[in-house]
Amino acid sequence: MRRELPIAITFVLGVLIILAFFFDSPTLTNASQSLQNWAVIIAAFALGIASVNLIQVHAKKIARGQDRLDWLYSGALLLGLFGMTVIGLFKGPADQMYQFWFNALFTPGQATVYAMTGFYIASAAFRAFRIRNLEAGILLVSAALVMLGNVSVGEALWSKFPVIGSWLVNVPNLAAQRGMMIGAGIGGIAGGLRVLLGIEKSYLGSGS
Amino acid sequence: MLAKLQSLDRRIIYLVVFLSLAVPLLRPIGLPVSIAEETRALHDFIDALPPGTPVVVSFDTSPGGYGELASGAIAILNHMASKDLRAIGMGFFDTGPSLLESAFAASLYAEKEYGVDYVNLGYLAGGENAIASMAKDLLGSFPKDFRGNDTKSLKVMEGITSITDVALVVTVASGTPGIPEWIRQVGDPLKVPLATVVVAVNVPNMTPYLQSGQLCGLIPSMKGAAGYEALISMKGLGTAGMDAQSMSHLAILFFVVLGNVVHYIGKKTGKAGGDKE
Amino acid sequence: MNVSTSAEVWIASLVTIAIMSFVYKDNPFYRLVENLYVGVSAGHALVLGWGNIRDLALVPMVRDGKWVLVIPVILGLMLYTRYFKKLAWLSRIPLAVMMGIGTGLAISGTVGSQIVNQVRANLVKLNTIDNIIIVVGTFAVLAYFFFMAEHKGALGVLAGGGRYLMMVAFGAAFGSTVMGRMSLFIGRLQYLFGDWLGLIR
Amino acid sequence: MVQGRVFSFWLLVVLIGSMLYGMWRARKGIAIKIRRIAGLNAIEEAVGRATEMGRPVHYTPGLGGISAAEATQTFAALAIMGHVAHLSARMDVPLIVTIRQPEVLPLAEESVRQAYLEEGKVDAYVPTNIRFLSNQQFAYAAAVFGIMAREKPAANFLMGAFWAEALMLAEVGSEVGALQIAGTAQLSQVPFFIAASDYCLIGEELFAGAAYLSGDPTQMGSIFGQDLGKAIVALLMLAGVIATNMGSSFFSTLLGK
Repeated sequence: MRRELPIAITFVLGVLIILAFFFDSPTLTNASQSLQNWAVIIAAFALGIASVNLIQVHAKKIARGQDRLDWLYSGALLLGLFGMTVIGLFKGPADQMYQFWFNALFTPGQATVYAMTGFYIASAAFRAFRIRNLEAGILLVSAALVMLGNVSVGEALWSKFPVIGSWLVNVPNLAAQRGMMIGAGIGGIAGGLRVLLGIEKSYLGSGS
Repeated sequence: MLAKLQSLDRRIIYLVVFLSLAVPLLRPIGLPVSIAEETRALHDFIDALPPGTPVVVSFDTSPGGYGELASGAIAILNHMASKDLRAIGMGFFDTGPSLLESAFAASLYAEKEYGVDYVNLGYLAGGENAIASMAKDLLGSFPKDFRGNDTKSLKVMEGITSITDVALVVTVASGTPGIPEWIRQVGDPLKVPLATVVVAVNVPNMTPYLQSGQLCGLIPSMKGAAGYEALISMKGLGTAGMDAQSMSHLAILFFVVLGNVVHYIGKKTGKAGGDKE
Repeated sequence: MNVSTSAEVWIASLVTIAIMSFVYKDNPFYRLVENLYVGVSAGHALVLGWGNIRDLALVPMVRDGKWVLVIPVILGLMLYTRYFKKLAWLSRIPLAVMMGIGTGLAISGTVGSQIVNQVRANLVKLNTIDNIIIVVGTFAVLAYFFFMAEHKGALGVLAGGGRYLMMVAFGAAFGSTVMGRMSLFIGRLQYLFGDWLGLIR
Repeated sequence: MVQGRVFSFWLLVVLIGSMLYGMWRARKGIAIKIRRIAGLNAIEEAVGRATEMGRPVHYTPGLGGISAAEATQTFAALAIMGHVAHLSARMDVPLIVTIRQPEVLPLAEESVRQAYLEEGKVDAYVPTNIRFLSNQQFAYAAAVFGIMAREKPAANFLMGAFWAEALMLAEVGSEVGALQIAGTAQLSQVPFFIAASDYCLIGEELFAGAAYLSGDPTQMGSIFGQDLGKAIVALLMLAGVIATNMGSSFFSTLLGK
């Protein structure tokens, strides 16, 4: 029951959604529309789970209080979480104060973490990207041509770089991407089928 | 010399990349910008729309990806505002609507009237399901806008009850849900023209959709933004960044070549430290 | 030089620099700022999630009497039974609902957009080299991902070609990624040099 | 039926049919053979090399969890890890496993311990070699940097779901001279793995490899069914291309139905 019921629900709803997509039936369409509306509401509830997990982990860290720095880090995290929540719930997310903290902390924080990967690609370029065989050679030459085609200096060096770069993207790359897309599409359907049939149930978590 | 290069501190590499980006930003060279075909296609599509036409701009991105998309998103908003198109904003990442607020404020829409010329409908949870749900019932999915107004009462929404009432959807996309989800739930089944401002990593994956017509245009990362800025004759962040792109690309290529040369010379002279036999 | 006087810009710039310091060395400032923004992002998700629940479930229930919406609300609350050992299994039911709907949607859309329309776009006259590469190349890559037969003979040639073609595609992705990563960094520098220090327009 | 979705529906029916057939076949016990995958064959060589050099093996099952979309990649990585653990136990070489997702830790511990048990080397199993490092993406990568630099593994396995940290992990492996075998279905990271490692399982190869090594009939059946589906789509495309070049628009119209 604890395993079978969820699997049965997944199967029935999945099949219903698929049939509603392909068949012109008002009953099916209405049912699928309400279900999707429900799923939005459930997904909205799910957004809180990450916060509960974070609060659990960091409250524990503070309670243990092993390291003064740990205390500071976990405290900062909880301050950010509760601070934003309180402002957001009382004033709404479009409020000026809310946007202030969003723009002052969240935007630069995440944007910079991602930006740092520009450095990592440079050091990997020097230390790790080797023409160790024909395939890696093809890959790196294609990469170099696309890079030179992407930027103005490439065009300044040789006017044909952008032409070659966009040909590589629009012809050989297109063929490869289309092949992979069809393969991945079939793989995705197989994966979905395994979910609907209850063969793949990792999303249900462990336990009985 | 060889030994020194082999044990080059990574921080020196970081410094070179930093300089290759910072110097051209502070002292621009002004290299010419080329315009990609698919960017021109999107420009021409928007250019041909009559004033007042509604266009959906969906911010499906987080601050991490938006760093790459801001210039393109603002360029397209500027173009839409100058053509007096109605901008219907929304987002399927929880960070989308807040970024959209900043983008509206940084574009020509800032001089227009909220609720009449543009609107931010906010966020809908659930990824692909949310897009599908919105496609079936646009107003029902967004009863209130991001600022808390009644959506139905807004003038900008006049005549729009369904996603099929808009002339174009532009998704500013950096992940999932993103372009494949929009194509699956809106573009293909409802035949709504779809275009995207997209992060560079995903540009090669988009070519099958472009060639098949499932996407009608695309602004690839900063290069696309610079091209779009040239098309609408409004220089912005994209154009300003392209010299730095040039120099940093050269730096990366230099490091790949140097790394391989050092490696293979080291291998020949048997000095490669900790290397494979 | 025209240094910003906005508190928002100053805090954002300091956050940027604190995070950038990580490439030099992992340090307490980086950790502190990182924790702070992770907390903010989680709080943000809570706020927007609440907005959806209020506008799509609670208001329609109370104002318009759509009490059927109590079902998704209960299902949503059931997600949180995972924190109570005895009731934990109940949280699988809302997951099953979302998974069923999500999987159904993905399967329905995938056939058309990722398979049928792609095959259809390949139905072209083989009168240019480009068209030949595109069509034959698609077959070749499909052949590469064929697992039930050894890649020998004609299949081997085709699959081998497919693998080389993929290397060109991965090279293109590599090149594009460089532009992406640099764009992100340029974006941060434009903020620091422009919005904060006023060194550039 | 909805206009424009008729052909898609019937193709979906055919594809699902072929997948069900594949699973049925596998359950009935009909042997399914799978083609050689270069990266898999190199696993033994890599572990053997570590034995010769007297250096450990490092394995990461990726940064994905066990409940999101990347779960299938994590499970495939864990299956391949079981095989690596068997080899390590047999050849008496320490296996270091680094973990980013807390919920993956017990699964990894169990899988490695089981492998050592089955090889009769339960005394050689070192629990502290299965290490949870950090659940923050870049903090995890930085910690792997430290481990790799200190313990200099001779073989480095990167399997599962990876994001922007992929090239950092491959870089440090390359720097300490490890033989690197990578595998991921995150196609955006494949370029870096190919450029910086010796072998790379691309996309579907990761799942096929895991199915092959674990011998799980359902998974093997699923791969068989997918192959059948690919063959059907390829034949459809072949027929369509031939018809189009003979001047017929039959298939183009059919697919648009």
